[in-house]
Amino acid sequence: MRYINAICACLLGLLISTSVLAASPSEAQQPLLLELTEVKLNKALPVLQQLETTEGADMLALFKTMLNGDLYYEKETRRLIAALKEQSVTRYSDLFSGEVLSDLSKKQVRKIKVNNKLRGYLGEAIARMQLNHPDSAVRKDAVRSLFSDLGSNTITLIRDARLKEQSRSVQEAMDVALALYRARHAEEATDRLQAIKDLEGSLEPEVRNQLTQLAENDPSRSVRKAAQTGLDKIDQQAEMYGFINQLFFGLSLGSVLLLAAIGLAITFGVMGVINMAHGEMIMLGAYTTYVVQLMLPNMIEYSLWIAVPLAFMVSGLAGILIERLVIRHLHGRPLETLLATFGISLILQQMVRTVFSPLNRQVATPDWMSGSIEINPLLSLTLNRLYIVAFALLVFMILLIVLKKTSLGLNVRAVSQNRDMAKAMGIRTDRVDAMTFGLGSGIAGIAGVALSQLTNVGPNLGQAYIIDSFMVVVFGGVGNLWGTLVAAFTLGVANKFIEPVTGAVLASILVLVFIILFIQKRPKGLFPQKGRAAE
Amino acid sequence: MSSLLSNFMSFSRINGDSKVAPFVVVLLVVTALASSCNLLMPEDSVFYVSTYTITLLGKYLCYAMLALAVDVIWGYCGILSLGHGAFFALGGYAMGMYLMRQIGDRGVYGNPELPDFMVFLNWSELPWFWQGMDQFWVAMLMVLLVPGLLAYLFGWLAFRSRVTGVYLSIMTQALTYALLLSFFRNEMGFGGNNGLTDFKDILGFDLQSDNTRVTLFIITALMLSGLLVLSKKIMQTRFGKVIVAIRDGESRARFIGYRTENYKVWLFVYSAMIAGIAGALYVPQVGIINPGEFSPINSIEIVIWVAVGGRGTLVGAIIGAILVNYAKTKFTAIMPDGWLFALGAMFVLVTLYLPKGLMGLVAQLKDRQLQNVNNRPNDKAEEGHA
Amino acid sequence: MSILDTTREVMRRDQVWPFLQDHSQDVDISHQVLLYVEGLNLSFDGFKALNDLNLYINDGELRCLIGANGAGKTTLMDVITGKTRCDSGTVYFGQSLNLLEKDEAEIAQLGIGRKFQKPTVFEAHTVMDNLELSLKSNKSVIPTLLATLNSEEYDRIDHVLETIGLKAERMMLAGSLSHGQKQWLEIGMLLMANPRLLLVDEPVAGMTVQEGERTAELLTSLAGERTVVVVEHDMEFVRSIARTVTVLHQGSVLAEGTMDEIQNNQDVIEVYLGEAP
Amino acid sequence: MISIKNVNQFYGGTQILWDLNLDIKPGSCTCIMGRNGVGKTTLLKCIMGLLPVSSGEILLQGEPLQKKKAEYRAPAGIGYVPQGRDIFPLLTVEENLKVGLPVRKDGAKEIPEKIFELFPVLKEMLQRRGGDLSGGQQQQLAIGRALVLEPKVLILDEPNEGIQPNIVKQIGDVILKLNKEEGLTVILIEQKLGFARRVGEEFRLMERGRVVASDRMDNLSEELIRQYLAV
Amino acid sequence: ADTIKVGVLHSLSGTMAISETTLKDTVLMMVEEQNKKGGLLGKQLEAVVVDPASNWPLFAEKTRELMTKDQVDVIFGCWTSVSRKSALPVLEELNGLMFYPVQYEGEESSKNVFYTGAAPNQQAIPAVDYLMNDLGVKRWVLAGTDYVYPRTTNKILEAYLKAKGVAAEDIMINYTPFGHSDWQSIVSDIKSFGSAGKKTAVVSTINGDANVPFYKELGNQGISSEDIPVVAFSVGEEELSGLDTKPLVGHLAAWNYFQSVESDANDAFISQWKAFTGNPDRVTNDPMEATYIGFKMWTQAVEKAGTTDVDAVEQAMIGQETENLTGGMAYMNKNHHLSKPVLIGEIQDDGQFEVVWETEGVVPGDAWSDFLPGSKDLIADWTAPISCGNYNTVTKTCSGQNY
Ligand SMILES: Nc1ncnc2c1ncn2[C@@H]1O[C@H](COP(=O)(O)OP(=O)(O)OP(=O)(O)O)[C@@H](O)[C@H]1O
Ligand SMILES: Nc1ncnc2c1ncn2[C@@H]1O[C@H](COP(=O)(O)OP(=O)(O)OP(=O)(O)O)[C@@H](O)[C@H]1O
Ligand SMILES: [Mg+2]
Ligand SMILES: [Mg+2]
Repeated sequence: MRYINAICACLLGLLISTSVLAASPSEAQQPLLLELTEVKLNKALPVLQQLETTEGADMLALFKTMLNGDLYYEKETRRLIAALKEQSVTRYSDLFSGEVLSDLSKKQVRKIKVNNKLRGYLGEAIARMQLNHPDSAVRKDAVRSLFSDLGSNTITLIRDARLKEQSRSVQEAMDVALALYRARHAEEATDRLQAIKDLEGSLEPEVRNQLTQLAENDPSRSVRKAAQTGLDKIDQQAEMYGFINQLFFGLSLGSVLLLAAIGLAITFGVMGVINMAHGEMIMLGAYTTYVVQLMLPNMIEYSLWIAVPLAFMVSGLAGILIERLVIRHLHGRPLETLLATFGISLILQQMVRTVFSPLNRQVATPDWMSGSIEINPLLSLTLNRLYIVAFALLVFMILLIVLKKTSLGLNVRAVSQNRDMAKAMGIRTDRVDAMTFGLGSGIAGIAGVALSQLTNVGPNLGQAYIIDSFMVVVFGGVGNLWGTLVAAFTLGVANKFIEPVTGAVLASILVLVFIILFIQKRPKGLFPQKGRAAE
Repeated sequence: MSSLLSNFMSFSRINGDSKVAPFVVVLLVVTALASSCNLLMPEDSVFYVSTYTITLLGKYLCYAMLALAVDVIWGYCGILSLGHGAFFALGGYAMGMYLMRQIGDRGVYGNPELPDFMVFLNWSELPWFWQGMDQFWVAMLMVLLVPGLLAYLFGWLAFRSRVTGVYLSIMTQALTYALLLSFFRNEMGFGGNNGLTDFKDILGFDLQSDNTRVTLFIITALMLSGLLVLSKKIMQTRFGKVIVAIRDGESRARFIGYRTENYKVWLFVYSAMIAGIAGALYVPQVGIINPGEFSPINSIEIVIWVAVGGRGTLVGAIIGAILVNYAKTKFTAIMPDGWLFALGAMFVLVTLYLPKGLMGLVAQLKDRQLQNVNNRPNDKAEEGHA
Repeated sequence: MSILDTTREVMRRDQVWPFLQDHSQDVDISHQVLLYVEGLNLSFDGFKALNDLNLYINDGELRCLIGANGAGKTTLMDVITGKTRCDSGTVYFGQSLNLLEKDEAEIAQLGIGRKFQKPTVFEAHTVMDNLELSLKSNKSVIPTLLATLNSEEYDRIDHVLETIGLKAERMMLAGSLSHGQKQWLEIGMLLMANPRLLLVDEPVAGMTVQEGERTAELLTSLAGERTVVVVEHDMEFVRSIARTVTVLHQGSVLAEGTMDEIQNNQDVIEVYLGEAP
Repeated sequence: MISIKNVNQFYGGTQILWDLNLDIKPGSCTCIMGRNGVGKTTLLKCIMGLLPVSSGEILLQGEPLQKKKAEYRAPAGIGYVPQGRDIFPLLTVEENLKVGLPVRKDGAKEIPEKIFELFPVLKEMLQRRGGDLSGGQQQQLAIGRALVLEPKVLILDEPNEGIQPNIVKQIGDVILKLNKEEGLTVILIEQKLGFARRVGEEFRLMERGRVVASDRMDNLSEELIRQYLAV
Repeated sequence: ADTIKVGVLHSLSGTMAISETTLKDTVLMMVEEQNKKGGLLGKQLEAVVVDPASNWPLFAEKTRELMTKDQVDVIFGCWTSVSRKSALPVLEELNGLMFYPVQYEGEESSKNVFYTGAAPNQQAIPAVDYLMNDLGVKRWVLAGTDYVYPRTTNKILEAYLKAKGVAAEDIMINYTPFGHSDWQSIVSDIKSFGSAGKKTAVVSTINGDANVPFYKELGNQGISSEDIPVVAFSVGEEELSGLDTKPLVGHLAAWNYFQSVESDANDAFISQWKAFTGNPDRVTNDPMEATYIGFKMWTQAVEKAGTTDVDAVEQAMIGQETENLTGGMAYMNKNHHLSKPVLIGEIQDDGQFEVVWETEGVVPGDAWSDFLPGSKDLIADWTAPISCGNYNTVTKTCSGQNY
């Protein structure tokens, strides 16, 4: 059933064309359609079921429109219409003829409600209708979404479709469906045994459930045994994929930590400013994403590409401003920077509260970032996380190059180690400071763009990440970018491996205790600065 | 020149000229005045000080004590603790547990043994760490011991492994954060997020009566004065000088033969105990203790009070704490929507224009006066020591 | 070992528990040698700073240690005073005290004082306090808390102030002294501690010739009663105080002997002195 | 080349330099001498702009310097070797040297080979952290670093402090070479008379924040030494 | 005094500002409206706003400030339980009056507080009934933030579900810290818990900010509402406005009010709110309705009592009736809790809820849950002769404190 979403997504595009093609409903269907507009929500299911089986026009368009919550009817004529929502305007068209009804206003129509139960049914019904869809991927998803509900008429449909089926992968899915059915319903133990054999290699949860049932309840001992063997095999696989999954979770948490911390690794790690406003720089980046989407509502798909450079600029400029106005006056007094930047963070928080309201803001996820790629039924990687891992690494690499290969990097380090001497060597320390702080803040802004895809965009966003960020930088070793990288991933992975055992709360506590104890072993973090000067 | 005099002189040179005695006198006089005005004046008199003000002042003084604790280690030993709220909260919890047990069967479920939240979570008996907390002296012992022991343990680990600087600061932050999360857990047996509240009386005195409140307030003021004087005295001994020496050159101090980790541990423990006492006095006056006190942001704020007042001056820390909290009270009432702007701006401006805090300002003014009077250049080479 | 054995071991009747033992051992100098350094090796990231170094210092001796920049002189002192851990080798103070087992504070309390190459004093303390802190006294927490200066100690401070010529600056913060003044103060701190062994790293750097002469006098007067090891590059100065000179090179001893021997040693001239002066 | 007129300087309330006047001739090598704490280092820091002067003028080739911020004084042609060397401790030797490259007029991207010819040790140590070097190596690095700037004036604050004799000599040679062969103006603070006599052409004696004697090195008399250098 | 003072005790900064600011505005709007109508007892109302800054001890302090310094006659305030618990002793000491507008865990009834939000039996139990009966849910995930409200609710639900014959292995309970933002593992656990072949639902008592990442993760891991519906008790229109709701369509929430319910009173309320805030996109939500009802009832009670004296108003409150915004009448019970209808709504892609189920008639709020062993014998009744917040019907005594 979880494939329904995917189906819906790919159907959306086809929606208009199919509705244009639909023939007008038959005699037998007319009264049912009328009833659909009148019936109470909890009585609608039988009507739909009848509509599915009654001869006449194809009900696919109707079902799809309804599933999407776009099915309306004209109050007067009781004619069914489909709504097409485009940003703020809604256009209506006749469901069957496809004729656009431009003079219809919101007042004249009423929505046909759906609830979860109906949605569930609609999804299945659509899947049944789509067993013959031209696209093999759709067919495959349709079959798989029917696994959990293999009634006899569904099975007949699948059996028929199997005969015509050309695509290898769809055939396999259909075979699994048929075997599932046999495993459940076959009278003869040998048939069930054969079915179990056919199911071998499939990782579908439905298969596992079926095997569990057989292993526990089947009257025949050999069937029970075979089912158990199959089950063990699946469990073995599940364990492995579970491990991979956890690793992925850990890495993705790590990359979030990395993104959040990496700007701080510059402002704090390299420049030595205890930057309590770092979280707010992240927040500014996230709000930039929000504003970009607000300004360009039609370009959600590209919004992030616009937001990344913009957020870098917004946060970077804010950083430069802060440096020029405040930090500059605090050279040689690193602890005071804590106080001042804390003040700044309060001001920035309240500022977004005033400008954007204290409520969270809505940031949409572009389609290319939503959903997941399914590697097999046991392992799927969510796309947004995948992108964020890649993005975090990319940002890290760029930063590394900037600091290692440009003169800025050298100058920053020289200034932070001995300001007076750097001046005497002709380094324009003011500019270096401003640029570095701007760079660190800008990177934080970029992190904000990424985080806007995962969590709240609100005034508290920064606060949520500031402590973690400091923890990561310190754990990795102040002033060492690689340390920050390793620390972020270590903490992420550790957290995700502890969490299933202890629960989320205890996992965080244990990770903290681990950090505290670790620092006793290595008082300067994972990658300490070595040598005489570091003392 | 007598050695004592030289002692004193040298001290005042290190850390600005902060006069403790006049401050203590002012503090006690204000306390006495406020208390008597609350108890003796009729409510409609202009001189009447409301109980609200008294509890507010009491709270400020507890915070001041906490700031004192931070200043002792930060100002004098350079250990920036971003987790002192933890010791404060632990002291507070110890007191809270005592007060909770004092409720007895007056809780909503009327269980004479178990506090309400335990009944609520179906616990059948008191966990071991609640045993004995109905005895005042046990509780008071815990107020000192629990923060002290934690500080000892943490300090022993950290200082022996020579964790210093930001690493130490962030570890203290991790410590308080871990405690925050732990105390949030209902399984811990401290009432989870709700914490301990709804106290009735302390040592048999009704917590809601004005007399008790005033007494608590006076005790807080006395305690604060006592601890201030004690801390000042300690800092004037050679121990104090060693502490400052550790701040400025730990390894040098080691090469002279001081086992610096011991000094730091003991100072840390002392400071944690002050924080614990502050917490214990805080709880009966505000009426609630919950894990929020462990929140890292709170601990950062404490540091800020100290910085605003001027670190390494003790009196400054106290003034800073009172001032910032007073400002918070005022700002939140005057401009509930914008007070964070004011507070934030205050922090920024203080850092920029009063690098040594308010006490620094005082010293500066005094210096200027001196210069004018004596027309003799004064030695002001107190470098900022990070 | 089983728990029982452990307990038995701990409870042995013939022996006091380790933590009750008196640790204030005396330095055993029955063989006239105060410091044994044997087979010392130390490398930093593959760079050998000390290379199988052997050195013996007699009790009451004044030894000069010279050697090229980077020869490992300061590093040797670091190892002796516990600042740096060596890779292998032994360092004994007297016959019985293994210095490698001890930490800086312990070593200092045993009576090894050190002056750093770069003057390090407590900048926020006055000159006076700097001296007070260095006073030889019980340095554990409680006694320090209760300590006050008695008149004898006070006189001592006065005396040292006189010696180092900072009497007028006694109330000044050490941080505002000039480079040379800090050097003197650090020497003063050494004197206050009254150590058995003084390790003095480049005492006259930044001093005028005349001041150097005074330092030389001071150090010579200290020797005999105490043992002094001086590192210095100023050959004039070395000649004025030296009895035995040891030359280090690339982490090991290159030559040892009287000043004259050393000055004519071809190797030393090549790597250190330059053409004969 | 550099002339200093009536400079006064304070640390907080304490006056360190009192109406100080000083003239450095172009192409000369001038030794500034005086006891500890008379203000030599302070004077140099004032020239470098690392300490503010409260009154007076500092001119470089007739142009006033005191308006220029410290970071523009190196490009103006002053190389500085501070007392205590002030190496960037966590930068490698190579990086320490490279810091000054952008200031060079020729826009070189690589460290000039000349530096390594003068101080061969630096070549060996190229990848080690500056802070790890021994004192003497650091001193050579500090001089090398200043030379990367291609300065017109080189200012050295006690460059021989803690340097082994043959390197002291070598540094002396280097200074002489730079001064004599390349015409670099050198200002040198030196406590050791021998060295001062060897490399210096001129001397300036300081006492309590003032220049009390200045002349050619040949004329540095025992009298003056006793008066201003002896304790 | 020449005005009647209304204290507003909602956090305007800190973590809770996100929810509470709206309620402050609601009270201000109600005050403004009342003043337009000529005030109360012939006097104008004056709102006194303070900011307790999401800091729990500050709630006590600010309560005291409102009562002694500003001398307010009533307080509308608090959101979290702990803030209420913090303010409570002060209210009781100074005999104040507070209206608490948020759904909470119950197990409390104070003479000085009126609870206009839902008790667990007005939200959680009906929601579970709906899932069980209408959607045929057999397997349950009780996911919550680790604090008292979710703990209690989940305990009640666990007891309730077991009483309904649900096996222990079909219940999964999971707690997360405040502000939890990394839901990958938990959602993946839920996913595998839900793939065991039985219809599964999540009952979410996840609090505040943690919801957004939770729903985002659900969407990304492909869990749709048809597979595993989530019913939430803390997610309302306001929370949805900060979310891209497309992936959430069909998930559920149980409340006593939804903005989408069509009624004249509601329409009027919504347009008044939009006008007041000057923002056509502002949404309304359940705690706002609770504030609205509380305020209406209070004005009625003051008028009935003819005074703002707390004791008189308190007695006058009991039995007050006010129109719900969703139709029908809200009724103030003797236990200081309201009788209200319970609605279940599905999230729509426009950020609104579609009501899919509602109780027949109103449900009286229960201060003490019948499903907790410690409190099933307790009732609250603030009328004579009992006049007690925790009366034990078995021992016939008022346990613990007597106010
Ligand atoms: N912590 C360290 N890390 C890396 N290398 C080090 C470290 N400490 C010392 N060294 C190296 O060890 C060598 C010896 O240094 P050391 O300071 O002992 O020389 P030195 O004899 O005191 O020289 P100088 O006379 O110049 O002071 C040097 O080459 C130095 O670079
Ligand atoms: N930061 C400071 N604050 C106050 N006084 C200072 C400071 N730095 C130096 N001084 C004082 O200024 C005077 C001159 O110091 P300076 O360092 O210029 O001396 P110098 O001539 O270079 O001595 P040396 O030969 O010892 O290096 C000294 O008396 C010193 O005490
Ligand atoms: Mg050395
Ligand atoms: Mg100097």
